[in-house]
Amino acid sequence: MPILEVRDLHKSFGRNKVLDGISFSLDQGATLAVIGSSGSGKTTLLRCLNFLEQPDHGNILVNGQTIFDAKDAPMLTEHSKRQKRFHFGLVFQSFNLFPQYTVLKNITLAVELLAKGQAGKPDFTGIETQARDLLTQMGLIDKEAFYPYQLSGGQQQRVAIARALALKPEILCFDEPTSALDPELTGEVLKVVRELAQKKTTMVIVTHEMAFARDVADHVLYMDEGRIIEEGSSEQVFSQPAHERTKQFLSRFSGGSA
Amino acid sequence: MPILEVRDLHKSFGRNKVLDGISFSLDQGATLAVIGSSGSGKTTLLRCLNFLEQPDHGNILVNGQTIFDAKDAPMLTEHSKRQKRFHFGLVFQSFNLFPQYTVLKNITLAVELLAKGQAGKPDFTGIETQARDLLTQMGLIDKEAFYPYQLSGGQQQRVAIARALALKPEILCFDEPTSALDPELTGEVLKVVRELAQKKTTMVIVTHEMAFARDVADHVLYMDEGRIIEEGSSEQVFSQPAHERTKQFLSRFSGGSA
Amino acid sequence: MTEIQSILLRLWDSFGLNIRLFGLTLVCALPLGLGIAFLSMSRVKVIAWCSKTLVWVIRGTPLMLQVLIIFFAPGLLNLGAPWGSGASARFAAATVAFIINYACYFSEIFRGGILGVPIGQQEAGEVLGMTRAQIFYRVTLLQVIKRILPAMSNEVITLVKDTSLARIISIKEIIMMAQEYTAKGLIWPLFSTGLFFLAFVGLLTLLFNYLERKLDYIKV
Amino acid sequence: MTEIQSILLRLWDSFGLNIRLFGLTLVCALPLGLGIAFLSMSRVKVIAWCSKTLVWVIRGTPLMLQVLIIFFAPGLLNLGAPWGSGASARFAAATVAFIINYACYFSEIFRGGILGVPIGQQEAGEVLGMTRAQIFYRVTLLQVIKRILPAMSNEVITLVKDTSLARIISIKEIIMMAQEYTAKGLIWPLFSTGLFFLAFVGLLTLLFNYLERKLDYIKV
Amino acid sequence: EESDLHHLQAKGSIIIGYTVYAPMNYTDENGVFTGFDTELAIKVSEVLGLTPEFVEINWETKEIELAAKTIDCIWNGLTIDEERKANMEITIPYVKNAQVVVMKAGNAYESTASLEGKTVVAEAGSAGEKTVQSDPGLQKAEYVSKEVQTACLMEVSAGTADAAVLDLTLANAMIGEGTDYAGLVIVDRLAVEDYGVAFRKGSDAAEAVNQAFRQLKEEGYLEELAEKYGLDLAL
Ligand SMILES: Nc1ncnc2c1ncn2[C@@H]1O[C@H](COP(=O)(O)OP(=O)(O)OP(=O)(O)O)[C@@H](O)[C@H]1O
Ligand SMILES: Nc1ncnc2c1ncn2[C@@H]1O[C@H](COP(=O)(O)OP(=O)(O)OP(=O)(O)O)[C@@H](O)[C@H]1O
Ligand SMILES: [Mg+2]
Ligand SMILES: [Mg+2]
Repeated sequence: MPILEVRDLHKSFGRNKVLDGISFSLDQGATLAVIGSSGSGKTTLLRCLNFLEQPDHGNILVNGQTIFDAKDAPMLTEHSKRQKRFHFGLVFQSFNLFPQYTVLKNITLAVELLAKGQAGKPDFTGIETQARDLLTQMGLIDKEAFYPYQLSGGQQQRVAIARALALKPEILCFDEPTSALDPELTGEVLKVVRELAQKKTTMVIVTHEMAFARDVADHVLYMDEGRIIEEGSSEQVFSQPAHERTKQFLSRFSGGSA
Repeated sequence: MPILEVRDLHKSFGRNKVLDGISFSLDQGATLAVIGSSGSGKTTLLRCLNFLEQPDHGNILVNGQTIFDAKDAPMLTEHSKRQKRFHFGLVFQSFNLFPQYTVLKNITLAVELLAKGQAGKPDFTGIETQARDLLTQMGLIDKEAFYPYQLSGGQQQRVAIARALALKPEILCFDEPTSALDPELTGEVLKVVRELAQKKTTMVIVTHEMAFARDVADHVLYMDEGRIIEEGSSEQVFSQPAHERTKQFLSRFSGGSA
Repeated sequence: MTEIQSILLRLWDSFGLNIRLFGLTLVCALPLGLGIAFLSMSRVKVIAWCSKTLVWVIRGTPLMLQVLIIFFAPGLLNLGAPWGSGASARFAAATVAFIINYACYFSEIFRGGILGVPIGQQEAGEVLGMTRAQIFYRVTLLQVIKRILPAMSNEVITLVKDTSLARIISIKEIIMMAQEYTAKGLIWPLFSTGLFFLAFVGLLTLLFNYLERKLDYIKV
Repeated sequence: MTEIQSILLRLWDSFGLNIRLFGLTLVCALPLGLGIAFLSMSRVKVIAWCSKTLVWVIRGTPLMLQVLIIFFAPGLLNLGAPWGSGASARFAAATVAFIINYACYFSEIFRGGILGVPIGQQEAGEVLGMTRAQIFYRVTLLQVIKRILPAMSNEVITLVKDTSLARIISIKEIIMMAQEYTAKGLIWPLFSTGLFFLAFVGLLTLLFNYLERKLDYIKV
Repeated sequence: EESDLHHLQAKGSIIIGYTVYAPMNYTDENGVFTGFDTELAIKVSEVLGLTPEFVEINWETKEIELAAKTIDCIWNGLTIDEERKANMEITIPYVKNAQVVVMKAGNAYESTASLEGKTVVAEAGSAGEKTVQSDPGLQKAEYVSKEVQTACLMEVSAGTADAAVLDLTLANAMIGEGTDYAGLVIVDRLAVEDYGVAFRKGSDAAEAVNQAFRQLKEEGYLEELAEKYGLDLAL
C-alpha cells in the first residue's frame, strides 16, 4: 500500500484552472520530484497536500486512509485540519523562519506547543535534545543560539528543514528549496536533502534543479497546465521522455549555461 | 595600449582590507570575468571603477589616461567625478531600475538629462530612437511602456543593461547580473551578455556562473581575500589552474549539482 | 519653601492627573484598539463596515468635542447622570473619551502592522500545526509590535500632550492649574508647563528607543 | 432664512479661518519640513544636532503653548510688538506657530521616507552620471512621496482638527464661534461643528486615497 | 415639569459651579477654599437645608454644565443681563459690579473715545463684551474677544492689545503690586451692573435662594460679608 495517494485533484482560482485532475501515489521511503514550467501548478499541489489551499474536487489518502475528501471539505473544522496536517511537513521556498526566535526555538516551538496541548507533563528537555540532534544532522549544531538573520540563506533553509522534521511528518514536501539561494549556497541544502533521501525519508520535491532531480528522485512527475503529462522513474523520464512537451522542457535545461 | 589599466588598487573598510593591491589591464573589445568566493572583494572592485567607492591607494587609467589617482582624490569635485564615470557603465546585481518610470524612460532619463546640460538643443527624438534600438536588441521592444514591476526579473535585468548601454560607456561592468534571478530567467540575460561579447563590447563581469564565465570571457581573474591569485585566458584558468586555491574553488562548481 | 517652589509643586501635582489619564488611556486603548483592528479586518462585511465607520468618525472629529459629548450628552438628552458631577466623575468621563479616541487611532496602526507581516509567517505556523491563537501570540504579535513601534511612539507622544484637553470639562490638569495662576496675574507658570511635557516626552522617547533597540534583533 | 440656517452660515464663515490656517500651514510647512529633514541628515554634526533638538522640543511640547509663546512672548519680554494686535496679526502669529510645529512633524516623516529609499536607487543615478539634484528630484522624491503618503495623511488630518487650537489667541475659528452661542444658551452649534470637521476630513481622505491610487504604479 | 427645588431636596445637596475668581471663589494663603460667593453659597445652602458641593467648571461651558445637570447653579459673580435672563433662571441681584477699562500705566486716556482705532479686548460673551459693543467710544476701537477674562490682561501686558474691559472685582484682585500685572491700571469705570446666581430655566430654586438672600440681609449677615471682601451689596 502506498503511503500517499492523490486522486483526481482539481483546484481553480476564479476562472483559472490550476490543478486539472492530478492523481499519483507514492511509496513509503520514496522520493518524488515534481518538475514543470512556471505556473504549471506545482506549488498549488504542495499547498493542497498541506491544507493551505482547499481542492475543489478529489481525495487525498495517507496510508490508505482518506484524510481529505473535497465532498466533506465544508464540514472540516480547524481542529481536524490541524490534526491531518501532521502527516505532512512543508519546507517553503522562502524559508519563513520566525525572525524573533533563535534557531533552536524555531525548531522546538511547534513541538512544545503541541506537547502542552496534550495530556501529561510535556518533556521539554526531550524536545530540545531531539532538536539538537536534528541540528547536528544539518551541520548547524554550533548555530543553535543564532537568530535567523545571522545565518546565510543556505543555513536558514537547513533550519527550516529541521523545523519541519521535528514534527516527524510521514511525508516531507519541499517547494523549490534552493531557488532563493545563491548558487554557492544551493549545494549545502541539496546535500542535506540527498542525505534524507538516503535515509529513506518519504519526500515530495518541487524543483528546478534538473540534475538534482535526476540524482535524488526515485520517481518524477512532469506537470504542465495543471495536468501530469509524464510520470515515471527518474531514469525513464530524464533519459527517454515519452512526450514531446517533456523533451522540449528538458532540452532547455540540458542546453542551459551551468 | 589597453583600454583599461588598474594599478595597485587598495581599499579598506575600517580595519578590513578588502582590496589589497589589485592590478590588471584589459584590451579594447575583450571580456574579463572576475570570479572568486564570497567576500573576496569583487563587488568592491567594480564599485571602485565606477566611483561608488574611493580607493585608498592606486590608479585607474582609461585609454592610457589617468582618470583616478588616489593621491589626487581629495581634490576630486562632484562634477569631475561625474565626467569620469561616463567611461564606465554598471549593471547592478539587483537591477535598481527606477520604479516610477516606464521601461523607455528608464533608458532615456539619464541621456536626456545629460543632453539638457550640454550646449545646443537636445535631440529628444534621437534619444528615444536610440533607446528603442537598444530595446529591440534586448528583445523587449514590446515592453517599452511597461513599468519595471510588470516585468520578470530577467526582463528587468535586460532593461538595466540597456539603460547602462544608452550612455555608450567604453567599459561595461556587471555585478553578478543573474544571481537575483530564478534559474529559468538566468538564460535570457546570459544570452544578451553573450551577444554583447560577440559584438566586441568591452566588459568586466563578476559572476558565479562558471560555465558562463568559461564560455564568454577572454580573460579570467580569480580573486581571494582582496588579491588576484590567478589570472589568464579563460581556457588556461579553467582547464589548467596553476594554484591550489583556484583548483579547490573550481572543483566546488564542477562537482555542483547543475 | 519659596513661592516658585510651591507653585512648581502644585503644577507637578496636577501633572499627576495628566499622567494618570495618559496611563489609563494607554493601558485600555491598546487592547481595545487591537480588538477594533480585528473587527475592521473581519470577513463579515457588516462588522468590518461598522468598525471602519466608527474609526472614521472618531478620527474625523476633534477629541475635545468627543470629551464634551461623552460628559454632557447623557444629561442634555435627559438620560440621567451616569457620570455624576464631581472631579472623579469628570475624570472618568474624560478617560472613557480618551480611550475610545485612542483605541481608534491605535486600531489603524495595528491593522497596518498585522497586514504587513508576510503571509508566509502565518502559513509556516499553520503548516506546523499551530492553532490560530498560537500563531497570533507566538508568531505574529511580536513582529507586529516591532513594525508598529515608530508609529506607536508618535501617537503615544501626541497622547501626552492631548491629556491637557481634558480641562474642557474642568479637570484640573497642569495647564488648567497654570491658568489659575494666570488669573492671579502670574504668567510664568503657564509657560513652564512646557517643561513638564518636554521632560515626560523625553522619558518616553528614551523608553521607545530602548524598546526599538530591544527588538532590533528581529529582522522583519 | 431660519435661525438655524443663519447660525450654520456663520459657523461656515468662521470655518473659513480654520481652512485658511490649514492651507497656509500645509503650503509652508511641507517645504520647510523637507529643509529641516535635510538639516537633520546633514553630515555636519552641529547642524544635525541643532535641527534634531529643535524638532525634539517642538514635538515635545503642546502646540497650544507654542501658539501662546509665539504671540505673547515678544511683548512680555519687552521686545516690541512684531505682530501688532488686530485680528490679522493674531492670524499671522498662529500661522507661524502652526508652520513651525508642523514643519517639525513633517521633517521626521520626510527623514524616514528618504532613508527608506534603497541606496541602490541613489547609486543607480550616480552611475548614470546624474547630479545630486537630478537624483533627488528625478529619482528619489516621488518614491519618498509614495512611501510617506500614509503617514502624511494622518498628520494632515490631525492638522485640520488642530486648527481650532488657534482660538487660544482669540482667532474666531469655528469652535470659538460656536462657544459664543453656547454663552447665549444655545448648545447645539458647538456639537454641530463636529460635522464640519468630519466633512472636511472626509474630503481629505478621498483626496489621499486618490493620490495613493495614483502612485500605486510605483512598486517600492 | 418636576420642581427643581424638590429635586435638590430629594438628593439633599446642591452642586455649585464656579471658576477660580478672586474675591468671589478662591483658595487663600492657608489653602482654605473661600471667597465671598463661597461663604455666601455655604450659608444659603444651610438655610435651604442642602449640602453644598463645589465643582470647578470651565466658564466657556457653564451653560452646558447647567443644562446637562452636571451642576445645579452657577454662583460665581455672574453678571445679570437680558440674554442670560432669557436662557436661565437668575436670582435677584445680590452684589453690584462695574466694567472697568484697564490699560498700561502712563498711557493717555480721557474717555472711551481715546481708544478709537486701538485694540480692545474683553471676554467672549461677557458683560465686558457687551459694554464694548454698546459704548459709542469703544465701538470705534478694534474689538478682539478672548476666551477668559484673565487672558485679557495678558494681552494688554504683552502690548498685543491696548485696553481691556472687564469686571471691577476681578481687576482689583489681579493688577497692581505683587502681581505680574503691576504695570496695569484701571483708567475708567463704565456700566454698573449686578451679580446674580443662575439656575436652570424655570427652576423654582432661584426663588428659594431669593428668600434666603432677603432673610440674610435682615439678619445683617450680608453686610458683614460684603465688608469683609470689599464689595457693594445690591440689595
Ligand atoms: N492564491 C492564488 N490566487 C489566484 N491565483 C493563484 C493563486 N495561487 C496561484 N495562482 C495561479 O495558479 C497558477 C499556478 O501557480 P503555482 O504557484 O502553483 O505554479 P508553479 O508551478 O509553482 O510555478 P513556479 O514554478 O513559478 O513556482 C498560476 O497561474 C498562478 O497565477
Ligand atoms: N560599505 C562597506 N562597509 C564595510 N565593509 C564593507 C562594505 N562593503 C563591503 N564590505 C566588506 O568588504 C568585503 C568584500 O565585499 P565585496 O562585496 O566586495 O565581496 P564580493 O567578492 O563581491 O562578495 P560576494 O560574492 O558575496 O558578492 C566583505 O567582507 C564585506 O563585508
Ligand atoms: Mg511555485
Ligand atoms: Mg558582490
